Amino acid sequence: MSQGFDLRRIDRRIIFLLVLIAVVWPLIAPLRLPMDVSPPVQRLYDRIEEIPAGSIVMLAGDYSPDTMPELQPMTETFIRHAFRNDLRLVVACLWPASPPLVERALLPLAEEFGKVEGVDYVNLGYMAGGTVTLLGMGASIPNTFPTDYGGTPVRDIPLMQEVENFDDIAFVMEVSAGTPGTREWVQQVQSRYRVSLGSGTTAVGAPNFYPYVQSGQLVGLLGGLKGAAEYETLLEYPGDATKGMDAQSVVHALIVVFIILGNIAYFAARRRERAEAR
Amino acid sequence: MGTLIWTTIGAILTLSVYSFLYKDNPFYKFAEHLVVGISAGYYLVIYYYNFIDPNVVTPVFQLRLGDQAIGFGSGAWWLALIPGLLGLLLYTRFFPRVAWVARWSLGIYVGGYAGLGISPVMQARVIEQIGANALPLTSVTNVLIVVGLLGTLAYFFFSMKHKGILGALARVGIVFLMVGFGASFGYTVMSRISLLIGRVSFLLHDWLQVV
Amino acid sequence: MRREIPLAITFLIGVFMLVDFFVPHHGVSAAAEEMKQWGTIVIAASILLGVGNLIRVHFRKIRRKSDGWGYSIMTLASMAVMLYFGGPWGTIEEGSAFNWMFLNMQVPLQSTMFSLLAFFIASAAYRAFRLRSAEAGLLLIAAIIVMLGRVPLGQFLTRGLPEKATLPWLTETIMAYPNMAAFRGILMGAALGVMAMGLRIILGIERSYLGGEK
Amino acid sequence: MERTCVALAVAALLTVSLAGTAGAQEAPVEEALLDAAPPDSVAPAAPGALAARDYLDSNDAGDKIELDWELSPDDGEGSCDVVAYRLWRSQSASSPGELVTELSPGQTHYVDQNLEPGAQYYYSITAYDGTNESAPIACAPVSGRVNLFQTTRLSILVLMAVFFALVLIFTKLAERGAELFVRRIPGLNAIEEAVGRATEMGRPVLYVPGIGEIDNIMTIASLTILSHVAKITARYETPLIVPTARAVVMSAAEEVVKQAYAEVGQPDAYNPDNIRYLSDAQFAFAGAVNGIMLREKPAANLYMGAFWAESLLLAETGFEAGAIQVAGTAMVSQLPFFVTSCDFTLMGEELYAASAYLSREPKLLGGLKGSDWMKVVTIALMALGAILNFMGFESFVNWFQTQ
Repeated sequence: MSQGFDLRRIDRRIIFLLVLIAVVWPLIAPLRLPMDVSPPVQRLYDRIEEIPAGSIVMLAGDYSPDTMPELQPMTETFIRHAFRNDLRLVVACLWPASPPLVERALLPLAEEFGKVEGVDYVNLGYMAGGTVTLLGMGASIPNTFPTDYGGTPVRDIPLMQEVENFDDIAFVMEVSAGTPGTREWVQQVQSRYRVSLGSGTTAVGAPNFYPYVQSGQLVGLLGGLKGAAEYETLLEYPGDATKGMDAQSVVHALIVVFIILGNIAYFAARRRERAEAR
Repeated sequence: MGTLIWTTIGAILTLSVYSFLYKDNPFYKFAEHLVVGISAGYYLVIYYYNFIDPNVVTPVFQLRLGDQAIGFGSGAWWLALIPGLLGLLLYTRFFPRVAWVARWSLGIYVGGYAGLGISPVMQARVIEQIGANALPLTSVTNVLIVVGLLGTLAYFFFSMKHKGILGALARVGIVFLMVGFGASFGYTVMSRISLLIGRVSFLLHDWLQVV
Repeated sequence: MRREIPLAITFLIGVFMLVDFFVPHHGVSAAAEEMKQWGTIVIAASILLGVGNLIRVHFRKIRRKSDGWGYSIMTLASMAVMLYFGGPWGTIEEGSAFNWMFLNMQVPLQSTMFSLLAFFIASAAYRAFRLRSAEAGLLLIAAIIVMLGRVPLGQFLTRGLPEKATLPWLTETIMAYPNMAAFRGILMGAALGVMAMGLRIILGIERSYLGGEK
Repeated sequence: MERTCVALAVAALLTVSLAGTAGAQEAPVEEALLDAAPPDSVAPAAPGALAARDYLDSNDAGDKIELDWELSPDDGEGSCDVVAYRLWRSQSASSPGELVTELSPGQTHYVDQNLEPGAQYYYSITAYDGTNESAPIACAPVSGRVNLFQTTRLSILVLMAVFFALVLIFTKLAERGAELFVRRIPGLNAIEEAVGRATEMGRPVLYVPGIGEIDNIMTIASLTILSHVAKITARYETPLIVPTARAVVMSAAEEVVKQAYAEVGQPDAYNPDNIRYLSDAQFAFAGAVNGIMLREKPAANLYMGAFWAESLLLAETGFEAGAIQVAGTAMVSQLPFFVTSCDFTLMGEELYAASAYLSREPKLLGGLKGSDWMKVVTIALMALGAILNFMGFESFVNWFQTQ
């Protein structure tokens, strides 16, 4: 009993070390663990792939810093997707906190893909009014957002010359943390103007919106960090979401292994004790 | 630059706390005593500015200036004095002869919240549960819920010996409790890992800027 | 007398708050609101008791030079600094020194201590989940299923299987039924405990919190 | 057709919503009109009859009024230029008073809130096309009725009465000396063993009353248990360390422990330095308690009361320090962690039962018996509800749907 290595008395610092490695490693070098893509994410991706290059798509960022960990990866991946497929991008936000968050993802990516502000993309910033603003965009986007985030009159922006209302938008990606958000976009915009609409929401919020996916009002839905990770997988660009999910997968697996080891040790020891008892 | 300094401080403190995982050590002791001191000062100040000043000091003094401003948007100015006095009463415990007065404020506080707590608890955890669990045993899931609930409640029977039917039910209850505990243990792992990921990316991204 | 007055107060306030829940009349709810506010004030005022205790304990440690007294100086010093920055001559606005110290020292310290749980939850699992008995087995199996079912890996492991055999499905089922049933039971029992205790407090039967008999 | 109608309406509505905002936005407003609806000078037809009544007759504070009206003929059809309904409220019949709100086309219902209870109000409504407003449609003056009882909560009151009755009856019986059995609660005996062990080892006992405020019933229960534990440690002259996260709990704990030591005739053994306030900050507190565990090496750690995420931080460190650990909480989310890392755990109601059990006061035991019977009542009601539901009488269960 006393002699020999006893797994039950394994120094828990070894466990701590393994956990640390399991978390740090994927963050530094993405593992790209196999990930099954759920249908709503696949459909979203396929729909965007169908859009002919040069078309104009819209990103509606409706979230605030507290939900960034979950939603920012979606914003980044969508912008990357749009730029990769040479789609032109219009950003419009119903949440005051969103424009800077979107900007944070937009500018580096624009640089990476050599996109020109005002020609390939424009950030219209934030407009108050929620539903009223959405209806306004249905009539005239330039009138609803008179100036862009930088203060430039929208009528003077080249890209916006081609955008009057939703008829000119091939696809809308709504990244939403609450209200006004996905529900308003479906009820006010999708149902009225038959816009092709996709959405990314927090894991908590997602269940409320799957019905819209069933009914086809949403072409697809990204639910929480997992949805974002699946989207990144499809884009073959492992970002923060993938890294996060990788780390989660590894640690969860690691803990399961710990549990199994612990039990092997436990039974081995019990057998030994029985043997000694005899 | 300023941010770099603060980030570095934050990083050093973060590492000092993690050093605890190896063993108790001066860095951890430092971090521990630091945070205790800071939070003590923090709460002292915040409690004053957020509660005492706006709700007691300001109203009372405003009145003295002849302003009609009053307590918490209701009642008369002296209403603002009452909580102030109640707060002061707590300190009578340092004067043995009147120490017992300190119980008045405690009485008000505890009694008030005891009364306040009862009805919502009755509503959310008993009444609405009756509605939610009045399930005909027509589906597997309903059976699971009803049996599980009965068993757990049986386990919490105190005034009878756990024998016979009650004993059997109580054992079922334990089974459900164990499954429940195991499940929510596993369910919590994810959020705890996220916390660690958050700190690690603070170290790697914000501080070292390697990823 | 010394005991009766506080108990009488407790009773009156308790009953009033109990009634408030059933009476939509604004007069009642306004009064109740006011009293709730009083509660928060009492608590806020009490913080000085706590800090006083903290100072006393550490001061004695320092005076007696009992081991670790150096750290006690740390505690008192950092508290003094916070009080200095936050005092009447200081400010607690965004960007103030007070705010900076909170954001860059207390917040990281606290969230790091919180994140220690990632390690402890692993070591606890390793140690505690042993097949000692049938019950322990259930604990263990439920935990493993849910742990795997929550991550892409789990989804991957059971790909291709009929939906009702996949880990994600099992996870949701366990969370939605046995888990929920058990917790409803605990909550319901606990609720009765709370209400009985609450009643005893209001009636003055339960008075331990007032410092036992006297 | 429907499309353009909305477009017109919206363009005009923009003139409403943007008018009066920064000068920079005035130009686009003009354009909006050019692009969309040329402003006509004809007011839309007025909406149909407006009806106002006290809201939800019996359960509000009399500060809400419910309004219904019929659509204007020009809403969505006719000249199709209604962009908003404007609802006006006044204290006198003569003036239209103040604009309450603008409602988008198609709506026919609104609940006006935060009114002065019992006061009389005159409402009128108009249709608006962005420039012209129809003639107002008024309705009879109305006032919210102040209510004294929330009928949707009747079921709560009834069951509460039943429960209190049960508790009081059994308490009385107990006082009359009726013998009440209470099953033994394993965790409780464990407490005594733990303290005993600490004494043998000549090491202190650590008692953490949770981080709940004293208004949390779990904390009160914990203080009751504390007074019991303190009596044991006083007899054994074992040091008892009580770290707290709330100042009021700290001072209450001081009273409790001091009293307990006095009761067993050991007033001098009481050491005020062992009842400590550490920090209101959750993890600062947890960190400091961990420090105590590792440096003052208590042989028994008792966690009783309301715990949140810090539960596992404490219990794992305590285990590593080799202490016997007994926990007790009704905090469902933390039970799994205590159960897995402590030697014994008082689960949920057991925590409250413990205080009664320890005191052995018949009064308190009566409460336990009452709770048990309440369980029977609830189970019976659920069964009954299930049966009635099955037979199609939902009204019984609906009675338990409260607000």
